[in-house]
Amino acid sequence: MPTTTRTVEIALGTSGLDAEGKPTRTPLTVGASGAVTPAAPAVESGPDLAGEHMLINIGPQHPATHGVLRLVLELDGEMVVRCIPHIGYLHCGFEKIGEYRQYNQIIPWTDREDYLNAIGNNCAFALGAERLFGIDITPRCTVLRVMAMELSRIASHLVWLGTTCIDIGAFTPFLWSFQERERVYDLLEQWVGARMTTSATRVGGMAADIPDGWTDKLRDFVRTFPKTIDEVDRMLTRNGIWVGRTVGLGAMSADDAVNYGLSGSLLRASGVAYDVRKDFPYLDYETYDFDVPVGVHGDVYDRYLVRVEELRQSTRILAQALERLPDGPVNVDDHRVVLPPKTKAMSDMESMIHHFKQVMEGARPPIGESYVAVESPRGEKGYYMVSDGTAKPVRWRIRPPSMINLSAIPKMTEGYLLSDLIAINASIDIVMGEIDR
Amino acid sequence: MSVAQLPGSAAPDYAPVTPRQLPYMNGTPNPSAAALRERFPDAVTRVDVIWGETSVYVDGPRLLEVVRWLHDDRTQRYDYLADITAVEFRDPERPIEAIWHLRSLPFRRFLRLKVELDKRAPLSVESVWPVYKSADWMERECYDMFGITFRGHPDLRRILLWEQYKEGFPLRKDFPLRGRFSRSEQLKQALAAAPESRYSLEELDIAQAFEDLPDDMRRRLAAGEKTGE
Amino acid sequence: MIRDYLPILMLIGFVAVNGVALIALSHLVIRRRPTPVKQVAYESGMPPLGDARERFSVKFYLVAMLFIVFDIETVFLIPWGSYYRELSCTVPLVNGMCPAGHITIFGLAEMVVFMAILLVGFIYIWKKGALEWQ
Amino acid sequence: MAVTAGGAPGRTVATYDPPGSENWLTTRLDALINWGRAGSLWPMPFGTACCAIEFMATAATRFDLARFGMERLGYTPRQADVLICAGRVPLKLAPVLRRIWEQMPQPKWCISMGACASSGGMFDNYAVVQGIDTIIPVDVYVPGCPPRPEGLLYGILMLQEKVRRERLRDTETRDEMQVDPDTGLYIPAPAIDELAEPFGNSVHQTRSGL
Repeated sequence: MPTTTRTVEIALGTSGLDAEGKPTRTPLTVGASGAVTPAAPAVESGPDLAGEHMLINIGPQHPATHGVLRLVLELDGEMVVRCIPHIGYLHCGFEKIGEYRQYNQIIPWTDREDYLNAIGNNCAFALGAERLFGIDITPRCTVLRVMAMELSRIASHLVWLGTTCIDIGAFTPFLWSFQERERVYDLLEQWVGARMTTSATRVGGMAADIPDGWTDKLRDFVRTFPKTIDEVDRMLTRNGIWVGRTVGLGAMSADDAVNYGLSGSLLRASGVAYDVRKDFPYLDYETYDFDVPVGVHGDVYDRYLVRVEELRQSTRILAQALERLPDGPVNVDDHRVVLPPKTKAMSDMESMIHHFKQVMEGARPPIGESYVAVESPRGEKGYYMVSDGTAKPVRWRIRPPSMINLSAIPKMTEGYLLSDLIAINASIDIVMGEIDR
Repeated sequence: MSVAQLPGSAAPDYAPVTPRQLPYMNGTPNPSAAALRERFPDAVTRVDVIWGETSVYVDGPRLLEVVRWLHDDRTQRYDYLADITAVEFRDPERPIEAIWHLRSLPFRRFLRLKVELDKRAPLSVESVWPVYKSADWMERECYDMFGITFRGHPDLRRILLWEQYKEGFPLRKDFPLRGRFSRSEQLKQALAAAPESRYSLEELDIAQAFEDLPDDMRRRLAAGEKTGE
Repeated sequence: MIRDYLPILMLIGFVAVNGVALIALSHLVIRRRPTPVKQVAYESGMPPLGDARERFSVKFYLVAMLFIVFDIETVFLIPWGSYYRELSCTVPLVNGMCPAGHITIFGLAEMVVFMAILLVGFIYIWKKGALEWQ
Repeated sequence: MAVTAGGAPGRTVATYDPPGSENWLTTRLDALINWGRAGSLWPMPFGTACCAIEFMATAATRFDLARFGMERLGYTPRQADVLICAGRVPLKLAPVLRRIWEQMPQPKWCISMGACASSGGMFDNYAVVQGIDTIIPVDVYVPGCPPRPEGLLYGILMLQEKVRRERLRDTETRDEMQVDPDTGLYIPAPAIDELAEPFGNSVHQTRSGL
């Protein structure tokens, strides 16, 4: 192994040099044998009047880290000189368990992984599995899934709005957003029976069709929800404190954003109009009329504007989906994959055999792989599944958008104040369940 | 809030539509596959299209060169690295496949690069961090889960598990689902992981700025003990 | 003579007794259960590295001083507020009210001058950038 | 309450006196103190995963936690009474949870919210602690994945009931847990293996493939 100067995370190290360009701290070089020896210290630079840097640890158990993220900060007074994130404190081995489950059994795992976008993940997994099986779903199921994903986007952005406002100091939007979120929970609960961990889809269809009267409740929600968005907009968008605390923080240029792999609202806030629903469409999103909000500077304020605009666009999509909801079956009529209805299973011998085979051995996709990207509230989300013909996938890879967004936090927060770091961290909208899988 | 076109993107050659009735094996390959085969005839070993997604098998040592060309070439412009992962198959002879998912935002194309790593030789492949900064954590996670070392990565450490994790690489097929040790042993090791192991080498290096770093830590650090694998 | 000071003395006495009693009681009555980990400083669940007695940046001291200056300014408002009527009245008060025709703006003018002086100081430090962190 | 040294040597078994013989004064004092404690349990939300979101929904307007005196969410262990472990605890987080629990002053209680915290839940694999009672003593287990807010509130009511029944005299309940110095565990290793034994259909999940 060649001797490499192990100045860790070199991209961070801009502030490690003093005026003459010599590293103020002697970098440790990893010797050939892996032994780490402090390199010969450069000439002792003059006493550093700014005083020693402070090393503080915003640890896994902290209200402002939105979960069990740990940030080790080297502070010069209040200014963040270097930020070293540590993740993995919520690593629960999702991908390993996926290799021991049949396809329909993995769906409950997709709720618990990104728990703010549970029903959205169910749909994403179902789409990926259906491509692996080579099935095209019924029109009614397509529109139902669009509704499910948009409701989930609204619910997820509301949690982001609530917690970001608490971090920056405004408590009321938290209560407003959770009030609206309870209404989304009611809708999901009537549809699937669970508030948050819905497991609403199956490979080839949905777990249940929507109850009657559900569309009226949704129509009522779509009609009254924009009032709350306007209220939040009126309260925050031109609020002196909010603007003062968010404008110009953690700005990422368009090229940096693309190179650092940001996706979703972060990428669009930096000016790159990449939305999976428009560029790599699924579920007939190209037939819906909605805009993709794009920011200019890529700072925390633009991300806030983009997400609030996305709330409005999701409401528009929900309204259009309500208009075009067709009748007809929800599940695909393919006995290889979808359980036959109970009445047929009990009466007709053929269906009973299919039912038995399906339950005991599970559906077997052909050998192959599939990766369907979906626009989750945090960015491009996708499940890459590799099958070797058996009922359990060989590999179930979850593409974690918020992990890659979080990996850019050292670049975003260096040179800003400690309180700005909290605002930037909130603006990335991280979900530790998805980051650590 | 104007809906801006993608920066510097050619007019989209087709209005993207939800794919329907995708053929299983012989779909239309991504044009970049042909360009790659023509540009790197010896590096590209195989191209196959499954469910409409193009996978290009690339020769390991030439990977960084291929990725750099895909990223820099004006006709390709694969400027977005979606994912880096690896797949180990159930039959022991089949090599482990390292997977790169690349996207070209201006041309709206999706490409999957694969490198086959023989299980018997040490798993090691070129790191694409010099080209895509997003590869940093993905490669660290791939190392943490599969044990594939990425040459040229600035700081290859475990990212999801703690650095003193002794049970091996979890996503390998020979790793039992509940781990190799008994539950109490796992708990004992987790609780006993030495405190300074929670701080990466660099943080200890910063902490050396204080004179009062506990002297046993400093002695071990100076003696060259390295936190992490 | 002592009667005039009785209320204030009682107040000081009560405050002193209350403060000391609370601390003393909690030391005497409770059963201490020290454990080595409980003594260690709380750092978000991590073992603390280095200790708290390190050199802070001088900017913190500057912010502290500015706070004290403007905090004392508000402290002076309290006695002024309680004595405002007597100040702006040329003749002694008649059952708490100032007879008509004797009200002057002396009290108010006094405080405005005081605030103006401090306002000049505030504008100075604002323009000097002492409030910015860099 | 007479403490007799019955049972295995070294294990003091607390046998309660028949209620009749406790005198009036101590029970009134106990009632007063326990009423104060139960009425204002300050929760320390150790929120890790999905249950934390359901805990936030419980603390929000519809299922208001403030009605039970738990308005003030104490994020520092120094000012908290109840550690509510909301969500799964991976092995990497185990020392953090142990340290947070040990840094909380007595009297302290623990609610294990959700199946994953109580028993490892659906995560029967290499990375997750199979129930936080192998790390810290737990008072109330709230089942559910995630438990509905009403379920958590019922768990909190059960905890308040438990707090009201405590007696100041039996000081064992308020003792810190004794950790075995060399292994770092507070219950013997065989007990942990037996507690963490896979049960139900989790037993059949070992076959990958087929």
